[in-house]
Amino acid sequence: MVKIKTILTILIYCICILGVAPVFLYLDVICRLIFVTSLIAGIIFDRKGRHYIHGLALTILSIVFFFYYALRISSDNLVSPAINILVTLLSVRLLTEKTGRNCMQIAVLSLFTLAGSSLVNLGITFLLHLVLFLLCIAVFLVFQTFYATGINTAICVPDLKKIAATALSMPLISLPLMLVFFMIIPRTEYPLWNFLNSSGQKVTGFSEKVQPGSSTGVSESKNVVFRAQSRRLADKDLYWRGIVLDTMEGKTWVRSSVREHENTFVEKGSTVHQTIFPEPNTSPYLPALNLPVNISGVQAGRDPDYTFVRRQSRQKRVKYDSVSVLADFIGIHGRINKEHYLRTPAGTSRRIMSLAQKISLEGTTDEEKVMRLGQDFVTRKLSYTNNDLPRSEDPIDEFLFSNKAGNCEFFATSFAQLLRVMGIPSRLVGGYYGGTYNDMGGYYLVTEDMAHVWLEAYVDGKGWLMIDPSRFATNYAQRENRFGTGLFKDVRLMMDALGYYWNQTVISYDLEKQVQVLKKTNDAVRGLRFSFESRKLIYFVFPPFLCLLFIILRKKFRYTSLEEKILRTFIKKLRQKYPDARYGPDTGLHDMVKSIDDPAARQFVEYYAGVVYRDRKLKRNEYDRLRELADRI
Amino acid sequence: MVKIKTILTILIYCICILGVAPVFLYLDVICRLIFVTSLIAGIIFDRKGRHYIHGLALTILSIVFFFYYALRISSDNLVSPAINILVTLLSVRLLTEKTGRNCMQIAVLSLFTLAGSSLVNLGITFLLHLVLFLLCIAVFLVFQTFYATGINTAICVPDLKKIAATALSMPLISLPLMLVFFMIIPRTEYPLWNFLNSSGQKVTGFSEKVQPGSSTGVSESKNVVFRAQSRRLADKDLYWRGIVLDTMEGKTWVRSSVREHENTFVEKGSTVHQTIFPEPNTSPYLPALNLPVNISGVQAGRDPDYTFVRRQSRQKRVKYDSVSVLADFIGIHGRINKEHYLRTPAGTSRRIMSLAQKISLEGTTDEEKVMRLGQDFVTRKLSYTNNDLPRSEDPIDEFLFSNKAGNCEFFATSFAQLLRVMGIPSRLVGGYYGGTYNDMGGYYLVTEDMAHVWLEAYVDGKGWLMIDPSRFATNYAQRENRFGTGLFKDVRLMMDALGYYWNQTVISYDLEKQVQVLKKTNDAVRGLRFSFESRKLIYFVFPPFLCLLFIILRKKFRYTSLEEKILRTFIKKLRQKYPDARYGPDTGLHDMVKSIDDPAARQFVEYYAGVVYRDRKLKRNEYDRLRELADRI
Amino acid sequence: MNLPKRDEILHVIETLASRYLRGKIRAVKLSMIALLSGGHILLEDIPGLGKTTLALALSGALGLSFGRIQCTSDLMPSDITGLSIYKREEAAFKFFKGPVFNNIVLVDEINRAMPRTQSALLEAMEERKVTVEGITHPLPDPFLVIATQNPMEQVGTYPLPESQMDRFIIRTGIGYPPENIEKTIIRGGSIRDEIMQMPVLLVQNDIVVARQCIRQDIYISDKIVEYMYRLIRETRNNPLILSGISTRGGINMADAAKARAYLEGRDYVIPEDVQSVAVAVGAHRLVLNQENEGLNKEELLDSLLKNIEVPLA
Amino acid sequence: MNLPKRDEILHVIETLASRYLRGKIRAVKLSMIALLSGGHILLEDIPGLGKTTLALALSGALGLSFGRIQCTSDLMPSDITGLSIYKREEAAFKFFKGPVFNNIVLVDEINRAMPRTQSALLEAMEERKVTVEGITHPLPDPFLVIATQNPMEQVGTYPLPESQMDRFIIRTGIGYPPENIEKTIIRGGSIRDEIMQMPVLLVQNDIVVARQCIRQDIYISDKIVEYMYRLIRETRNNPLILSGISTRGGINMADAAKARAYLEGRDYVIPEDVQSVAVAVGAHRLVLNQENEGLNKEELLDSLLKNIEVPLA
Repeated sequence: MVKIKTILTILIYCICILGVAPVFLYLDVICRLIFVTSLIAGIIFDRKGRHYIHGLALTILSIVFFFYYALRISSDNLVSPAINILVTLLSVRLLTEKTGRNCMQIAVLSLFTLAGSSLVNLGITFLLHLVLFLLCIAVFLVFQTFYATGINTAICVPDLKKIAATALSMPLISLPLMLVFFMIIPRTEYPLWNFLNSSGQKVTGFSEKVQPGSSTGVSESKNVVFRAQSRRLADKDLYWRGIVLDTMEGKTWVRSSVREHENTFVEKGSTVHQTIFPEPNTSPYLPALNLPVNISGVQAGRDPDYTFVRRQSRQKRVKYDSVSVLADFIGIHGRINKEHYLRTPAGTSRRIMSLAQKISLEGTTDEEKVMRLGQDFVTRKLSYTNNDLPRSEDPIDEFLFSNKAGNCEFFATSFAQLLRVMGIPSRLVGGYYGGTYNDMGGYYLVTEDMAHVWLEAYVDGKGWLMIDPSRFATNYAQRENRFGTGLFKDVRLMMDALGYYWNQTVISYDLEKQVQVLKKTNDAVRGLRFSFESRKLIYFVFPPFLCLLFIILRKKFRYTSLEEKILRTFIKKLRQKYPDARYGPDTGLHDMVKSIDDPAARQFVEYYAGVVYRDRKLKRNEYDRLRELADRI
Repeated sequence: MVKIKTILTILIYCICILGVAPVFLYLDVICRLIFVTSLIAGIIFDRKGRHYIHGLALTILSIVFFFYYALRISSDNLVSPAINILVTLLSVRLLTEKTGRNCMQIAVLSLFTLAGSSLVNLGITFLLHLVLFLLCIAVFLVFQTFYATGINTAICVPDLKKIAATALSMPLISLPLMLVFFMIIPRTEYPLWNFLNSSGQKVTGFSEKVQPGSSTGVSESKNVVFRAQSRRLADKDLYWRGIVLDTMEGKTWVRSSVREHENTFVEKGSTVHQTIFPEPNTSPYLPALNLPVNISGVQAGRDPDYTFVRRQSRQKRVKYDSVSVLADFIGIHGRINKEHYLRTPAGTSRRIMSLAQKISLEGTTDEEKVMRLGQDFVTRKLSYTNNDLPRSEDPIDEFLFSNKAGNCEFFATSFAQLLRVMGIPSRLVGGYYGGTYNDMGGYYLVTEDMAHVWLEAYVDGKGWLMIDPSRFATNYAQRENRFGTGLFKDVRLMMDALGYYWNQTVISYDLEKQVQVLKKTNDAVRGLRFSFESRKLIYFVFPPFLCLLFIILRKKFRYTSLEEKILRTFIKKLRQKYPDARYGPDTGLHDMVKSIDDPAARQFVEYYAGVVYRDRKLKRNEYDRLRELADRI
Repeated sequence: MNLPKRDEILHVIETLASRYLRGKIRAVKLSMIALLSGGHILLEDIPGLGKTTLALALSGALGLSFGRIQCTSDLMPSDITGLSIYKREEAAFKFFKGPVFNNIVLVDEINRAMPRTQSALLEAMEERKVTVEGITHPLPDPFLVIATQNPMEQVGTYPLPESQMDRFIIRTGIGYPPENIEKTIIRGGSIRDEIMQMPVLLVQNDIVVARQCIRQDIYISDKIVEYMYRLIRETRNNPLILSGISTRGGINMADAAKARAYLEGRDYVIPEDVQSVAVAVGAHRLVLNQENEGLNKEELLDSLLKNIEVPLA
Repeated sequence: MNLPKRDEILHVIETLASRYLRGKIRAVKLSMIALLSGGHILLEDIPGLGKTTLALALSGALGLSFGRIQCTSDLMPSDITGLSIYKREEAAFKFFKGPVFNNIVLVDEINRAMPRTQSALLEAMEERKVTVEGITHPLPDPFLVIATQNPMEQVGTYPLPESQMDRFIIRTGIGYPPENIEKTIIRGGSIRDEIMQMPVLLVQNDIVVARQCIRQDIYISDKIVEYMYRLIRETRNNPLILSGISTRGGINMADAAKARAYLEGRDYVIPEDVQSVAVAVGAHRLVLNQENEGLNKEELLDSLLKNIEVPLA
C-alpha cells in the first residue's frame, strides 16, 4: 500500500522542478540558491512532517523578494525579473506544508514559470518539459481527486498503476488537438528574450573585415552558424562562400561600397542543391556552397562577385535554397577594372616587395606566377595555428619571414598582398570551410570556428581563380575534426538533428505557404502528409528528472525505539567481532549467538529475548545492563 | 447513489454532440440524418440496455460509408468528405454498447471532428466548443478512471460533485498555458476551408461599377463588411467612402484608369479616428468614414479623389487606422479637367435633356443649379426602394419620369447624369451608408446591405460638393433600421461583439509587431498589458448545450402516492444532513439509517417500513406522524 | 411485537459468536436461519477453518444431539442410515440407528461419498425419515444437516449434482477469520475442550416454537415477493446463466428472509432481509453456461441483486 | 524458571537419543513435542529406518501402554476400534477394545488402509473417543498416534486426503542415521530386546503436568503470533499454493512452538521455536496447484519462512 499523500508530494516536487528547470540557467545566482535551498528544505520538512518556518515569515519573505525584483523591472529588462519573482514565490511556497491549496499554488506557479520559459528559450527542451509537466499535472490531479474524495488514503500498487495509466492517457488524448494547433498555427521564430535584446545577439563567424594581427586568437566557438541540407560532398569542396573583400584600407581588407561592373559567368560543373537554415543573425550576407549561382527563398540580390546580399535584414528565422556549381573559377566576359584590384597600401615592407619581384621573374604567365608563389609558400614551411598569432607593426612581414605561423587570415592576406604587388589582381573571400555531416538529418552543420578566408586571383583569359593558401601550410592535413569524437560526437549530432527537425517542422513551419503551394500544384493529398518526427521526442528520457524521482522514492528512516536502538548496537558489535556468524533477516538472535562462544553475547540474547518476547518494554536500567553486556562482547 | 456508468454515458453523448455541432451545418444531408438517427437510436439502445444492431453489420456499414465518401475526395474537395467520414464513423460507434473502448473511440472521433471543424470555421464557436469539449473530456476521463479501477461502481452525489469539480479544474489549470500559446503564436487568419475555396469567397458590397437597371434587386445580405471602432456619430455622418467612379462607359459608371491630377485639400473640421477591421475580401479599396484624410496600418496609397487603394491585395485579415474629417466638400486648389467630368454617353433621352436645360435656366451659379435640381427631385416625389427596379432600355429615364422608384444607384446616377448634362462636373462615390453601433464593443458594424452610392458635384471656387440624392426620396426618413429590433438585435449585437473581440485579440493579434513597436517606444510595461477580453468567453453560456443538459437532467414527473411523497421528503432531509451515508437504488431504508446515529431517522424507518412492508396504505395521521419525524432529523 | 423465544435464540448466537466461534458470526447466523426455516446448510470451505467446531458448538448450545459422518469413497448408505441386525434372543431384526438419527448431523466432505451414499443422505434430509427394509423411521425434529465440502477440485470426489444442491437452503463459506481474530485464535489454542463443556442454552422445544412463529406470524409483503421475484427472473434471463433460481429456491429464499426478519425482531420482512440471505440461498442454485463456469456465482448474484431497485414505497 | 517435569522429559529424550535411538534425535524431539502439545505425528519414510523402534522406545520410556496397527487393504474399522461380541454366558454384548485403546498407538503404513478405515482412525484421533453401536468409549489420556506412511507411490494404497492430513500436528521423516552411527548400529545388531527391558523413566502423570504447564505457563508474544501469521498469510497468498495453512494449522503451530520452548527451558516463545517446528507442522497442510504438485512442500515452506523477517524488536 502506498499513501496517496506521498505520491502527491513527490509529484508536486517533480512538477516544480519541471517548471523551473528550463529557466534555471537564466536565473539570478541568488534566486538559484534560494530555489535549491527551498527545495531541499521543503523535502526535509515534509519528511519530518514539520514545517519550521512560520507562515507569516514566509509571506514577508515573499513580499521582500517581490519588491526586490519588481524594482528591477524596466523596459529593457522585463522578462528576467518576472521569472525571478515567479521562482522565488515558488521557492517560498515549497517551504510550506503540502496541503491541497499550497500544492495547487505550486502547480500554478510552476506552470507560469514554464510558460515564462518560452519567452527565454522556445526550443525542443521546452516541448519536452511541457509534455512531462502536463503528464505530471494530469496524474497529480487525478490523485488529488482521489485524495480529496477521501475514498482511499492509501492505495495498493496494482490500483496505483491503473490510476496512473488512465491519468496519463488524458494528456495523450489531447495530442491530436495539439498537432492540429501546430498545423494551423505558424509560430514566432524567436524566443521573446532574443527580441528584446537583439542588439546583443549576433552570431559572429566570418567578419566583414579582415585585419590580420588585430587579435591574438580567433573564435573557437562551436555555435552553429547554419545548417545546410545537401548531399554529402568531398571535404575539399566544402567552401561556403560568404563575402568578397576587394579593397585594402591600410592593413584591413574590406568590401568596397561600389560594385565593379563585371560580366561574370560560371562554367558548367557539378551542381549541388542546398537548403540552408541559418541561425538568426544580423549579417546580410547569405553563405552558400562555393560557387552559388542562385539563391531563392529570401529576397536577395546577387552581386557580380557572387556575393548574395539580403534585401531586408530582418531578424527572422529563414531558410533559403541555393544552387551551387563546384567550380574553381569565375569566368569573365570582357575586362575588369584591374587597377581596383591591384591597389596596395603604402608601406609594404621591403622584404615583401623583393619576394614579389623574385617570384614575378620566375613565371611568365599570370597563372605560372600564381603557381610559383604557392610553391614558395610551401617551401617556406609556414604552419597553420589559431594561437599566438603575429601582432607586430607589420604582421604579414612577420608571418612570412620570422614567425611563419598564422591562421587563414594571414595565409590569405599575405598571398593576396603578394599577388597585388606582383601585378596580379586578387581579392579575399570570406566564408566557412568544412562542416560536420549529420547522417541522421542529411545536412552539414557549420559552426563559427569554421570561419575561413581564402582568395581569388584574376588570371587573364580565365577569370577569378580560387586559391586557398592555407593549404600550403605544412600542417594543413592535421586540421582536427572540429566536432569532438566518439560517443560524445554522436550524442551532439543526435541532439542537433532533433533541434533541426524541431526548427524545420515546427518553428519555421508555414502552413499558409504550404497551402498556397498546394493550391498551385493541385496536389492536395500528398501535400498534407507532414512528417512529424518531433513525435519521437516523447520517448526521450530526461535523465536528471528521473534521478530526482529515484532519490525521492528512497525509503525514509523511521523513528527508533529503545529496543531497536540497543539491538542495532548489539548486532553491529557482533558483526564486527564475529563477521562469519549467521546474520540476516531470517535469523533469530539465538541462532546468531549459537555458533559463537561468547558468554556476553549469549547473556545479552537471553536477557533481551526475555524482555522482548514477553511483550514487555525495555526499562532504562535494563537498557543499561544490555548496553553493558553489548560492550563486553 | 448515481451509477458511474450512467454519468459516463451522458458525458459521452455530450462529447459527441460538442464535437459534431460546429460542423453540423457543413455536413451532407444524408450524414446529418445518419448522425441524428444514430444519436437517438443510441440513447434508446442504452436505456433499454440492448444493442439490436449486430457489430458486424455496423462494421460493414462503416466501411460502406467510408468508401462512399473516400471516393469523393479530390484535391478540390478535401475537407468535406473527410469530415463526413468522421461523423458517419462516429454515428456508427454511437449505436454500439458504451464500453470503455467504444467510449474512447467516440471521444477520439469527436475530437478529430472538432479539430476538423477548425478547417471549416475558426470562429468563436470553435473556441467555445473546444473549451466545453475539454471540460467534458476531463470529467469523462476522471470518471472513467474510477470506473476502470472498479473502486466504486456507484457514487453518491457529494462525492460526485467533488470529483467533477476537481476534474473540471484540470483544463482550467491549463488555461494560462493556452493564453501563453495565444500570446506567442500569431494565427492564420483564415479557416483552411476558405483558403481552399478562396475563389468563391468574396464579400460583396459596394461594387466597382454602377449600372442602374442591371438587376431587379440589390443585396440584402447581412454579412459583415467591416467593423469600425470609433466614437458614436450622428446618423447623417455615417457615409463610408469607398471608391470614386468618374467615367461613364455607356450606361455604366466606372473608375477611369487614369487619375486626374488635382490639387485637393480638405478644410478643417470635426476629426474622427477610426480603427477599421474589414472582413477578408479581395477589394483593394479601403472604406473609411467620409472624408478620410489618412489611412495607416496597411500599405495604401491615396488618390487625389480620396480613394484609398491597397498596394498588395492579400487575402489577409488586417486592420487599419483612418483619420477622417467630417467635411461636405473636397477643396481644390487650381483647376480640374472639367471635360473629363462632363463626358456623357450618346443617347441621353430627350426628356432628360430638356429637364436639364430647364433647371440650368433656373439657377445662375453652379451651386444654385445643384440646389434647384435637388428641389426638382423632391417635387418629383421619387421613392426609395430596393425591389422592382426599372429595367427598361433607358432605366434612368424610366426612373425619373414613369416609375419614380429606385434605389440609391438610380438616385445617384440620374442626378449625376443630369448634372453633367447641365455642365456641372460630377462623379459617383461608392461606399456604405449607416452602421449599427455596438455599445458593448464601441464600434460600428457595417453590413453588405448598407452599400450605398452618392455623388460629388464640382462647384467652382469651392470644390467637390457631396450630395446624396437618395435623401430627396419621399420615404427617405423611413429607411428601416437594418439590424432587426428588440431582443433579437441585442443578441445579435452581443454575439457580434464577442466575435469582434475574438478577431481583435486573438486572430489578428501580432505579437511580433507589438514587440517591435515596444522596442521603438521603449514603453515596455504599458505595451505588454493586453486586454484579454476573450477571457469573458468562458462565462458565456452556450444555450443549446445547456438546453440539452437540462433536458437530460430533468427529473421525470411521475404520479406520487402518499408513501412516495413522504419517502422523498425523508430521503432529501437525510441526504442533506448525512451526505456520506449509503444511498442508491440498491439500498434499503434500514441500511440507509444503519450507520447514522439519528433516533428520529431510525424511528421513521421503523414506522414507515412497518406500514409499507405490511402492505398497508398510509393513513393521514400516520403520514403526519412520519412528517413530524422527518422534520426532526 | 412479541416474537416467542427470540431473545433466547439471540442469546445463543451472541454467546457462540463472541466466545466460541469468534469471527464466524455470519456463518452462525446463517446456520441459525437454516435451522429456523427447517433447511440444511452446506459449508463450502477448505479444511481447518472450524466447520466441525461450528457444528459442535451449535449442537452443544442448543442441547441437541450430534452425529458426525466422515464421508469416504467407500462409505455405504447403511453407514449413514443404520442397519437391521438379527437379534437372536428377541428372534427379530433390530434396527441400529445410524448417525443420521441426530438433531444436528455433521456430514464432512460430502463430495467424497459415492453418489449412491450422497443420494441416501439427501433423501433423508428431504423426507426427514429413513426407510430401511420397508420400515420407515422418522428422523428427530429439529433436524439440521451441516454438510461440508472442499471447494477445490480433487481427485476421487463426486461433486454434488446441481439438482441436489437445491436441497440445501443455504450454502456459504466460512472464510478466514479477520486478521486480528485469527491471531487471537492462534494464540489462544484449540477450544474444542471448552465446547465440549459448554452449557446448554436452549431446549429443543424452543426451536419448534420459534419455527412455528416464523411460519405463521411473519408477514411477507407483496412488494417483497415482487422484489424477490424480480431477482429470480433476472437469474433466469441472464445470458450468463443457464438455469436460474427455481421455484423451490424462491420458497427457500422467502423462508430464510422470514427467519432473518424474526432474528431482527420484526414480524414483517423488509428488503434488507432479502438482501442479506439472497446470495447464501440463491448462489449455489445457479447453473452457469459452459463458457462462464469460472465465474464466481456469489458475485454474479450479488451484482444482479445490486441492479434491482429496492421497493421503498 | 521453574518448568515442572522438564528435566525428567529432557532426560528421557537424552537417554533415548543417546542409547536406544541413536541418530534419531530430531524425530524423538518432534515426537515429544507432538505428545506434549496433544497432537499426533505422521512419520513419512521408507521402512526399516526404525519407526517402530521409535514408537516402542517412546512408550517404553514413558511407561505408557503401546498398541500397534498394521494397516492392510482389508483392515476393517472394527479391527481398529474394537467390536461388540455377544457373550452368551452374560447374555449381553461385550465390547472388546481394539488396539486404538492405548496411550501410544503405532499405525504402520496408514495409507494402505481403506478410506473408511482411515476415517475411523482419524475420527478417533480427533474426537479422542470411539463410538461403536451407539455406545461411546473414551480413549486413554495421553493419547498419541504415531502413524507411518511410505512416501513412495505404490499400487493399492489410498493416500490420505488433504483434509485429513490436517489432523496430524506434525509430519516428519526420519532419514538415514549419520554414517558412523549407522555403522555402530549395524555392528550392534537389533536393540529391540534392550528396548523391551528399558526402564520406565516417567510416569503417566508427568506428561499431564507438563502439558498443563505448556498450555498455561508458556508465554507467546504478539510479535511471535504476528510472525507466524505472516508465514500463514504467505502460504495463503502464494501463487504456487492452492490452499495454505488453515486456522487449525496456525493453532497447532503455536502449540508446537510452545512445547519446543518448554523443552528448551524457556517460558516464552522465540522466533527460533517457530522456525524449528514450522516446516514439520505446516508443510503437509499445503495443497499445491495441479501444475506444481511435484514441488517439495517442505522446501517451499522453508523458503517462505526464510523470506519473512524475524521480529527482533
